[in-house]
Amino acid sequence: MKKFINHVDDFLAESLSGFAAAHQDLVTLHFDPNFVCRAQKSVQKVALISGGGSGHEPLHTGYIGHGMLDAACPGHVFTSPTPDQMLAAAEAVESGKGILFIVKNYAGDVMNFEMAAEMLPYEHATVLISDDVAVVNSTYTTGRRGVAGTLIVEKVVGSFAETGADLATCKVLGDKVNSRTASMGVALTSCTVPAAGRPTFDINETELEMGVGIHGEPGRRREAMRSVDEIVADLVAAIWHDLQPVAGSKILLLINGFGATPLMELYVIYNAAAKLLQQHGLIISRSLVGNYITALDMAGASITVCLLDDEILQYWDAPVHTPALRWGK
Amino acid sequence: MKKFINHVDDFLAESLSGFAAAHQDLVTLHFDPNFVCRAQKSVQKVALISGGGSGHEPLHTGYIGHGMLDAACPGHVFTSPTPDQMLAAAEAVESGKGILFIVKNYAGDVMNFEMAAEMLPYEHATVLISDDVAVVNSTYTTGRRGVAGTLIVEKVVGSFAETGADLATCKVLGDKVNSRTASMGVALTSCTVPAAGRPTFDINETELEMGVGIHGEPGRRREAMRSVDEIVADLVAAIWHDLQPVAGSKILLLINGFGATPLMELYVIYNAAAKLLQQHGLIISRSLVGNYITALDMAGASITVCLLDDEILQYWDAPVHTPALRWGK
Amino acid sequence: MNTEFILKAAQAVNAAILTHEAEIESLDREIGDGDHFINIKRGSAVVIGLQDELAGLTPDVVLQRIGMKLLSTIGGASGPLIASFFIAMAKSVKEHGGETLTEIAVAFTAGVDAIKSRGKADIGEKTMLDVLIPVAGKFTALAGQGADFASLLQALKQEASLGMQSTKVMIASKGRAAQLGERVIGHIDPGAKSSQVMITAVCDLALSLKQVRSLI
Amino acid sequence: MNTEFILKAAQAVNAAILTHEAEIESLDREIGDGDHFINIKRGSAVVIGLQDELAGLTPDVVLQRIGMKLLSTIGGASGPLIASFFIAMAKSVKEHGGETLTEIAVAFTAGVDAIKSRGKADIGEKTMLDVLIPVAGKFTALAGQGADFASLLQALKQEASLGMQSTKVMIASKGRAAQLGERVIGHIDPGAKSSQVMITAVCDLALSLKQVRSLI
Ligand SMILES: Nc1ncnc2c1ncn2[C@@H]1O[C@H](COP(=O)(O)OP(=O)(O)O)[C@@H](O)[C@H]1O
Ligand SMILES: Nc1ncnc2c1ncn2[C@@H]1O[C@H](COP(=O)(O)OP(=O)(O)O)[C@@H](O)[C@H]1O
Ligand SMILES: [Mg+2]
Ligand SMILES: [Mg+2]
Ligand SMILES: [Mg+2]
Ligand SMILES: [Mg+2]
Repeated sequence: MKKFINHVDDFLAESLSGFAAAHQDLVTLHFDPNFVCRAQKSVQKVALISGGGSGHEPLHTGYIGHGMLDAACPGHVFTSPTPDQMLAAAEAVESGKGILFIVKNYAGDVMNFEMAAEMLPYEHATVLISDDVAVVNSTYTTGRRGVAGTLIVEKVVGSFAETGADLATCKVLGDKVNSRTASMGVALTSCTVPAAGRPTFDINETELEMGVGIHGEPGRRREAMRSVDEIVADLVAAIWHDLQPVAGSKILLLINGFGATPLMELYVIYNAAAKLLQQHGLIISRSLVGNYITALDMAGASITVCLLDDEILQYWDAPVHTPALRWGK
Repeated sequence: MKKFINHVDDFLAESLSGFAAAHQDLVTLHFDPNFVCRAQKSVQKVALISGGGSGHEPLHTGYIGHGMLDAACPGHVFTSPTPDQMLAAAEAVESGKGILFIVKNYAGDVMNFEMAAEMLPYEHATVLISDDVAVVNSTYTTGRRGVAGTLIVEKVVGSFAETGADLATCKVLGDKVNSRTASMGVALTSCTVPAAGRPTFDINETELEMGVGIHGEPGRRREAMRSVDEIVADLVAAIWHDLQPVAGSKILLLINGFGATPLMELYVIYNAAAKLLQQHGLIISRSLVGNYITALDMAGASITVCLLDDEILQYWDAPVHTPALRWGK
Repeated sequence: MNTEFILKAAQAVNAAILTHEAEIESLDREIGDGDHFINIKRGSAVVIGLQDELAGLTPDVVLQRIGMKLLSTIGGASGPLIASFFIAMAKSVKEHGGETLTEIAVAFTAGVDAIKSRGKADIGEKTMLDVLIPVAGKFTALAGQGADFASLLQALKQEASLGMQSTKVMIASKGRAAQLGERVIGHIDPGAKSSQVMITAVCDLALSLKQVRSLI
Repeated sequence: MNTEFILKAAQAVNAAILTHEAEIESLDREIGDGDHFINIKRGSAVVIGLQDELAGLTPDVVLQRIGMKLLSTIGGASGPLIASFFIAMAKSVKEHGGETLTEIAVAFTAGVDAIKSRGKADIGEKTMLDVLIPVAGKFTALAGQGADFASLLQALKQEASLGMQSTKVMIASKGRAAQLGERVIGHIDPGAKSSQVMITAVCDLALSLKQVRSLI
């Protein structure tokens, strides 16, 4: 493992310090417990707090600011944060209209946020993100994972909250966006968790991992490497099967890199996905291509489709001013 | 080599098509000869045209739009574009005040732009970017390479050109920014050019390449892997030696990832570099951290310092609206 | 169960998980995200760091402090679960005592129940509960029967081991591995493994003690 | 030098560089950016594609068309240089003829001079010019001496080879390798190698022809 690192124990703190220093106009960092919040506390709005294991940057800290989150709680690499972080973050950002937790659906995240919620002295609600269609839902499981769709929920609900909407309505919108969003990813290489010091999984030059998670968790199946058109066809088919969109639907198409995939390749994926979706009668109204929800140094990418409606589109387009997403301001 | 690719011969065209489709509100793509220009032609301003080998995305196509470039000419991967591309781009974007070429100092780029300039029926000037301090200038060489500083020149001169400044003044500002900017990079792994199908250089788990170029060209020396603080100290020392900044100077600090380095690590680099520069009395007025000038899938990063003055700061802060850089609009 | 024993047990657990680093780590790499060993090591280390501060306190307070500290230290899925275990045990010891084997079995069972309700999980879902539930059951049964101390401990170790092994053939329906369907068959659950290691370490410690009853 | 020969030479050059793929590619990986083989292959392929369209044209027009096509095809450092070579040769052939060996030597030298001025480079800078300049010199000298055709060609091949080898010990002061200082010592320049391969292919073609003088 070669990484830009001093000591593995200081990695997270140094990274957060660098992040906060580089974006001090937008965010403020607190240690012990660790959380990052807006540099300027907002007034009288529902406060959006998210968090999760680190290693998915810019998610979540990069999405703190006007039109998105009020605070984020970074855990250790790929490890859910602890309830004291959420409590301290809530204390810092609550502004009279309650707290909305945005939580990716992983046992760890769910339980830690749940324990925080139980201790929270404020009105609160939770939107659970479960956009990953890699794993078919079944009655046995705890539901699907939350992946790149998180960005869309944070943006749309974040901008809605800026209008002064109340907690319950924010949650309704968040749940709606989640239910209209489907993602699936593919990995060409594994990521390496610094503290582990070796790749999470082994994969050779002729294989890919279809339906991989954003922590390097295995996906649907290990398959033979093939052309991007074929890979994209599989990803789009799974998404299509889940969303069952009607022809003429407007969509947001997000091609998300996992950290080590060049932008040139992400645009090749976009090209293939957009063509396919258009051939099937969908209208690509909005697009986003880049490293938005990563898995450290994993080579791979995910495709996310969100079925737009006027409300989602309106709040997607609204101004946003965060370290990693910015427009209209 | 595992990449998201159909056939290597179609890679560039498919990537450009995806890019243009994803950003059709901002750019228009032309094939044969290949160039990308603003979707809306601007009126009565110096037209900025850049270009170079592909593989450095988002540079240059990602910087087309208000406040930066008018057009970019993408060559094959790591191969300078050809003069017919520059001529066609100039034809498309010239709006009465001449053409400013922004050219990274590589023999191929210089000669191809030079031949285009010789055939160009418009008033024109060229700013040559040579910010890479990895290689010490000597009378024998053709000068230093152009690397991440290119972004700063394109942004500052781009915003200046929007004010209606004339060609000569734009060139003067470009040359000034270039002379006040110094960069140096380090690689932990090699990139793989798709058409070559194998890594450009071999490097093992205990080595790094200090002063690497953005095409995987060798740098100053092959060295033993060490802590990020030590690596950053070397990079900053080389930059410092070149710029000789006086204490109290305001700087722009750019930490640029080469494509496969996680944002978490880039922020660790930022943290180390910012501390060091501040300890030496510099004031970090502006910061940028991310993958801005890449080398395909190379793991590594570069540090760029630009000595600000009021003029540079003013045009750095001015609104920009491009696929890869956006603020104030 | 006195404070001295709890603190010694923390040492024993710490040593035991370090010994099983490679095994635990690779299990979570195979069917999880590779951090389970790091998580429990972080938790274990922080408990060791509390020793001085805890030394003079009563067992219920010690358990409660450990639980709260783990809650803000471990994170992940295992953090809230292990923390809930200690917090519930503390409550049980405080309310029902923690002196006799029966009382300790009650407290242990309360801890396991807290994990069940926090994780909304039960036996057979390929989690740490496949170790903890059988161990709690055996503990309660043998304590009720007034079993001999040493053979009770041996039985608990065996039960933990069987429970851990039982996860190998299961499909997971809770936790990260629940996403992987049949791909997890053949792999032991990392949380089941670490639980078995910890239980074994505590039992071995108890077995090795001279004045058994007085310490525990 | 007639059109038929030029087109045959293009074929021979194409075949020769494909044969030397691995060697040329690895040289540019070592001290460049790894694309030199891809660049000249792309150029060579596009010239082959022009064959039908060029077949009926005069040699100067053929050379000019090849030059312009290469200019918009190769890119990189080698593109403008090789293109300039053909465009300058075309001009020389048009103005001074391209029939006799002396005229061809003049045209070749004009091409090499165009590379020198486009690249602002000269001999000893570890570039393709370390092959081209000596070959042009030898060509001019032997043509002037009225040397025997076959031995002239052999001499050019030898000169190309020596020139290519000479770059091995040089430090580069032009092109991408100029950034690398002493690190390039021990490596042959990729452009020098490809030039040597191409010159050798053309000479071998000329040597193999039956009615030598009529074709060239
Ligand atoms: N709902 C649950 N109930 C009980 N145990 C669970 C549950 N979810 C996960 N676990 C246990 O947690 C272990 C994983 O812990 P850890 O790796 O630390 O957290 P994470 O899965 O968040 O990375 C699993 O091996 C399993 O034993
Ligand atoms: N200024 C120059 N004059 C002559 N030849 C040059 C010059 N610069 C580069 N070259 C030649 O070009 C070759 C590299 O070509 P190529 O790899 O196609 O382009 P690039 O260096 O742009 O990747 C070098 O090996 C050298 O022989
Ligand atoms: Mg985890
Ligand atoms: Mg090149
Ligand atoms: Mg885990
Ligand atoms: Mg090259």
